[in-house]
Amino acid sequence: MKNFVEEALAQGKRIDGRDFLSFRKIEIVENVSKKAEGSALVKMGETKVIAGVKMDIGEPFKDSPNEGILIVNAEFSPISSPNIEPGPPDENAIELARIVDRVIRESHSIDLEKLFIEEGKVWTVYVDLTVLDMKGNLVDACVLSSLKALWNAKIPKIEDGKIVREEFSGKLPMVYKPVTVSICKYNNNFLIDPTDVEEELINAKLVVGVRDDDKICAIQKQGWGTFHISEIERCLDLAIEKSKELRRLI
Amino acid sequence: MKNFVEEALAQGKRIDGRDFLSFRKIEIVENVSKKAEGSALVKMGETKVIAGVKMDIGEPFKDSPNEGILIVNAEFSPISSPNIEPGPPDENAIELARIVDRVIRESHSIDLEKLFIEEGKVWTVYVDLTVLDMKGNLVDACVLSSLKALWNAKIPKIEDGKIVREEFSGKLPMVYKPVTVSICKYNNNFLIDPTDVEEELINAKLVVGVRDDDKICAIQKQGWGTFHISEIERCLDLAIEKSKELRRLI
Amino acid sequence: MKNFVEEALAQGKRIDGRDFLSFRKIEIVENVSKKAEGSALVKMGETKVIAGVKMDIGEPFKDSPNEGILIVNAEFSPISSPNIEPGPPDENAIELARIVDRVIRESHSIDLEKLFIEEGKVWTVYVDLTVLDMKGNLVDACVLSSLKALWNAKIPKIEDGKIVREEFSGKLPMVYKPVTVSICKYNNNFLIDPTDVEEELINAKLVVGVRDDDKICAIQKQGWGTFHISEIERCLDLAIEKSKELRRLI
Amino acid sequence: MGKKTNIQLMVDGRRIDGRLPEQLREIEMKIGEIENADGSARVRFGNTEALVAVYGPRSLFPKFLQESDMAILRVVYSMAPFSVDERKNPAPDRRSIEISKVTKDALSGAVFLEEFPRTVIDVYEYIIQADGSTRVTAINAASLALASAGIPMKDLVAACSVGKIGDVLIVDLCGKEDNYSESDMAVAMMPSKGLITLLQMDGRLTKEEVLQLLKKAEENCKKIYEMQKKALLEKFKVVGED
Amino acid sequence: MGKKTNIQLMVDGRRIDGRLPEQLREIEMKIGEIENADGSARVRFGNTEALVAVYGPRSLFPKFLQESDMAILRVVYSMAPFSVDERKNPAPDRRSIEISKVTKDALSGAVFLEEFPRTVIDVYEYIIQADGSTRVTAINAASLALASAGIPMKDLVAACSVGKIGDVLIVDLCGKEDNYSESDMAVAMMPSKGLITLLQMDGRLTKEEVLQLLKKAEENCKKIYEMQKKALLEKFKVVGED
Amino acid sequence: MGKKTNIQLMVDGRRIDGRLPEQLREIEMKIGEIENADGSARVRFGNTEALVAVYGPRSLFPKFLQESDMAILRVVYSMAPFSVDERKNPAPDRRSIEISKVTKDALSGAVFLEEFPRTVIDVYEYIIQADGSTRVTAINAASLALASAGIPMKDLVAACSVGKIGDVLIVDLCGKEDNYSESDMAVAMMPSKGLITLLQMDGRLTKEEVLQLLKKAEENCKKIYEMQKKALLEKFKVVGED
Repeated sequence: MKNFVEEALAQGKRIDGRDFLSFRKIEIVENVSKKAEGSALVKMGETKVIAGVKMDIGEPFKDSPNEGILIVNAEFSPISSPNIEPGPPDENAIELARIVDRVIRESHSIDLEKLFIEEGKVWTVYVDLTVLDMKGNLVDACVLSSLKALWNAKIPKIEDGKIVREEFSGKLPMVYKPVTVSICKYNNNFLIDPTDVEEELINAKLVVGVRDDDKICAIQKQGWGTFHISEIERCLDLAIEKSKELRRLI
Repeated sequence: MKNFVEEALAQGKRIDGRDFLSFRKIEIVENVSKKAEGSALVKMGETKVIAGVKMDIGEPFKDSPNEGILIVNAEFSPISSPNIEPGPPDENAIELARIVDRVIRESHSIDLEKLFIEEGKVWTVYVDLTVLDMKGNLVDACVLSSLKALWNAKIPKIEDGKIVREEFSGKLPMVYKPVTVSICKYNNNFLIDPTDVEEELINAKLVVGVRDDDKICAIQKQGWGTFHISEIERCLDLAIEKSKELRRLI
Repeated sequence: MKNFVEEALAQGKRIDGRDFLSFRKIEIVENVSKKAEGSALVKMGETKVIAGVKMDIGEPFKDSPNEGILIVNAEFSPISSPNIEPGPPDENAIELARIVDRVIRESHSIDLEKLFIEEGKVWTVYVDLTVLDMKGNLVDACVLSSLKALWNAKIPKIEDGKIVREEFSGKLPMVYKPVTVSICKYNNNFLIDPTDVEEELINAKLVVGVRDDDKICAIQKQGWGTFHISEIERCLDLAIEKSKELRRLI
Repeated sequence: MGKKTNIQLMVDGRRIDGRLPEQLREIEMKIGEIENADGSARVRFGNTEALVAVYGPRSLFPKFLQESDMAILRVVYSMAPFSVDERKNPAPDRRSIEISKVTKDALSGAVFLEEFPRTVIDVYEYIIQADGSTRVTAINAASLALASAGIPMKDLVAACSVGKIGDVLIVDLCGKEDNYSESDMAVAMMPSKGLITLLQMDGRLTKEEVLQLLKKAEENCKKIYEMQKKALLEKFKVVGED
Repeated sequence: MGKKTNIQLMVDGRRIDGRLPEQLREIEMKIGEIENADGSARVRFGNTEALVAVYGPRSLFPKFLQESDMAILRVVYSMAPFSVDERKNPAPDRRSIEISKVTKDALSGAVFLEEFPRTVIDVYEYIIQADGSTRVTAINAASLALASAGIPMKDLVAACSVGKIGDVLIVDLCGKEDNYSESDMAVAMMPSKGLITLLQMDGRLTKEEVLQLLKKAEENCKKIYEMQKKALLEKFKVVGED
Repeated sequence: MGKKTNIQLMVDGRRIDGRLPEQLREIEMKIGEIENADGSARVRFGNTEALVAVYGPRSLFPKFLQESDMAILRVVYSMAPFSVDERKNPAPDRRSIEISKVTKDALSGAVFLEEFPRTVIDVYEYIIQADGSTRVTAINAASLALASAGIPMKDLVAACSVGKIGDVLIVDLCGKEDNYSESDMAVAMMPSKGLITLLQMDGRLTKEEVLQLLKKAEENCKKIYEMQKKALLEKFKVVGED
């Protein structure tokens, strides 16, 4: 299998027939968990991830007393792959969660100031991601499902200082729709939306977060490979271009 | 040893001479730990378990602001068997604790409302179980020692909102004396109070919790074996009958 | 190496040329971490340990409402030896931290009552030790670096009940300069400041904490070896004598 | 269960979600959605939904865990943090560990483990949304996932919950009924021979009431069993009682 | 120790529990109560009670932990959650880990470990009730448990605590004395040759005071040693000083 | 970064610590201080200081972790509890785990791992004091430690941080700039061929701004690279720009 994929890549082809700069078919199912304030299942080809938003009343951080709190967590479910054992998140799951966190946070996609409740009380927004089928390009799929879940999320009603579950006071104050485009470098070529087998063969990936106004809100290089500045420039162009396709889905 | 026990069982006998529906000799030592609010050591044949009750002032749960809190914990001490390693409770110890918890709780054996202290303050009742010699039928022995310890337990005195250790304001408000009878199915026979070796040979056990008024307060099937409804009925009859022998010991 | 060291010891010599009752060269660098309230790096021959003091506002213990709190923690960094794996402190690191804690505490070296802030608020003094190069006699080096860091430490300024970092209101209220001298028994000889290789060969060590007034504030026997009372007496004499050399360095 | 509440669980013969006492919720069963798994299934009872993947039989390491004459079946039950009212910490809690254990007992008896000595069969259960009866919903899915992985079984395992509100027996408890009904019971069985593989009960019931509930459970396990068989045949099916 | 208190530890020459300064509490030693263990003993000093089981010598895995020329002795000290005033979390804390470590040192020197290369001897100590001096009480029990497991020893290890209230030396500290006396010392030894295997001291003492305490400890270890030998002979014994 | 603050990060063309926008802090590089390690280095940028030790190539157990055709490089980044304002718990947090992971990626590409199949090279990073840019400071030290351990490398890895305050590009961010500047970027590279091995960026930048920052980072990595080479030659060096 791996050899077959490698041979194809060497010839500038992919075994699923896509060209290098095409996404797999993307399908999004919203509101998949009724208990969540917002949720979305994203299928990117065979990759499947689910994101859910829960909200709770919390204390603000000392250095931002008027802002809500965002907490992003990611798990690789043992459901998703024969190689994943049950247990706490490993370094890859933690890196994934932290990239998603930075994309949401640095893009200012949520207006956190609107999540102030009263002196000493703000909303905490939990975004929980679970990878259900590990078939490549997890970051892009997770950012997409997180943003979809956030844009759908409703704020629970508060009565007498307590949350009334299953009643809502409005939508989450969302501003931007950032997405990431992860670009793999293979020989001197670039390709997007890699499958799990392609990822095994490729050791240089650049994750680029792009906001609606084409601003770059996050970059993370992954893998042992290296990039020249000129290659980074090419990746940024590609990311800006391809980000529009993903953003339309949110 | 195992073969010997199996042969006996096949002939309707037990190697310790008991018939199938007899308990081993049961001995109870009360008040074995002076620091505990209540405690009891139960010896059921060679099986030995100890239960201790500690009380502390705590916050009530949100959905029961006027009730005390019960917390049951069980440990298999490495003292108890060559097969137990030191460490946090495994799935068997956790299941054991949760069965004991449900028997105490579902039988309404403690009048938790009497453990209300004042707005926002209630008694937390900790029942800690340790298995000291793992020779079979742990659930029945642990329920028995827990109930014995609870029925002996005294409530510490409170002065200026703080607990005064070694002084007491009364007994724990106990109402019922639930016990469990664990019934093993071997071929088409039923037997109670299995030894550790018998338990290795038998893969279907029904733990039945019975209250003073013969009401069933908990059932848990254990092992890979299966039961027909008619067999469950037979077990319930047996449990109700044999529970009286155990209840007399509390 | 080990054989060579052993042969030397048998002849009453040490391969680094020291006699049995001499310390290796000791070097102390103060204030090695600007973020710490106090810090010191101690080099004892090739052994290197670092101590840092951090202070925070905390709640006093119930049984000493007017006293500050001391917390000592020690880590063996994986930097320090090929035999140390990253992870939580093992029994040796925990024993080390607890000995250092007792020397500081039992000698009354800090006037904890002066760390009272106001009803329900006291200073918590954290002493964090990290072993950076594990070349023997860790206890003596760690006690020395802790005391040096404590004697240098400054108390942060408080404004409106909050700590203002990088401003200070005075020095930590230090009273005594306890040190430990660890004495190894080898055959019928005693030696101090053992190297790591010497420690592997010697299985009886007596750690003796000595205060400025020659009072013994802590003793801990280490290793499988044994001591007669008369040998303990000899060790106490030695410890009192050699402690003066270390105390001068604080 | 049995927590005190002002909530009326039964009004005019209708349950809190509008169902009749013996009415199951809308049931959906879907097989084979996880590409990486050897077998998988998703089962939804109303707003309770479980996704289950099976990996194995596969080699088991370290070796001392192997059984020389049979496969080991392992079960891990876990819940999405967003599947419940208050966000759940994803680390396994005591309840999840107990459910994993009794589920292992409930499934092991149905699988021909002796055909795969020295191996392990891993069953991973994941609750996407939780509105009561999660353990039985997950067992229904697990049974389908095992079958779809081609693992030989004596029979499918079907499972449901039953309970009691006042004098009324109810089936397929939703979340509020789980919390506040007087007694409840979780039952799993191999329906063709009436063999019970899981039984847990809490509450205060006479012997007769226990047996009534058991019979009600058996009836409904048989209905669910038929749906499971259909789902396996069609590999896609939405069924229900509404 | 040395915590501030208004409690008077010594009144009219009597200690807080009525004992004379050099009086041991009532001592009970019982051997062989744990059927599953290779050796076991229970020792009670007043309201301090330790139960100890020994397993081994037995194989040690993984192999890299083995010593090619001797057995390894491992010790785990733990306390019942209900053995102290405030319920103790059963997870091992730093104090328990240190006590396990120094106890391992105290016992290893007394056992002929070289007779059992590549094996492990596990000593599990469990404190049932804690009223001071738990580590020495547990060492006394551990020594009996090792002997009753048939493990060859150079000598029994006997242990006791000693301390100082004002100018008075006391032996066998109870809980309040542990917390509030100025200085205390835990000593274990092989009494027949006067070889100290454990020594821990806290407080502020002159060299002379340390030596006085040590001599007092030796005297009492010898008394305890006699009781241990009796207990081993009779396999049941209640002895004491009251 | 990008937290709100009243702090003025730039006044009259000077940064909060007095530096010019493109000025590095005082830099110290010292090699070989840890006797037990196969290689070690300490690097200080102002009040940010990292100590790094390298152990390996050495055998890797358990065996299933080995790669048959190359060495594995492992990185553990950790911080002294006293290296930051509020005492840091020494257990690894999520930030440390991510830094360890990206640092592993940043170094692995520079080492000839294929020369040491089945082994592991362990890189342990320890932050003694933290005033911003800790991950790049640690990478500079790690690269020196690897070289001083005699491990063959394609090139040294040099690293620095760059950022943006208003319209001004800055290099080598201190702690307050790390927290409050609008955008920042961490870059590591093998300077002789301009190959970027680590790149992380946060903020809101146009494509052109990203590229400007990258060029600034490259310039400064080259300066640091020269210092690294000097330090390796002399095994002791204090260099800087002040």
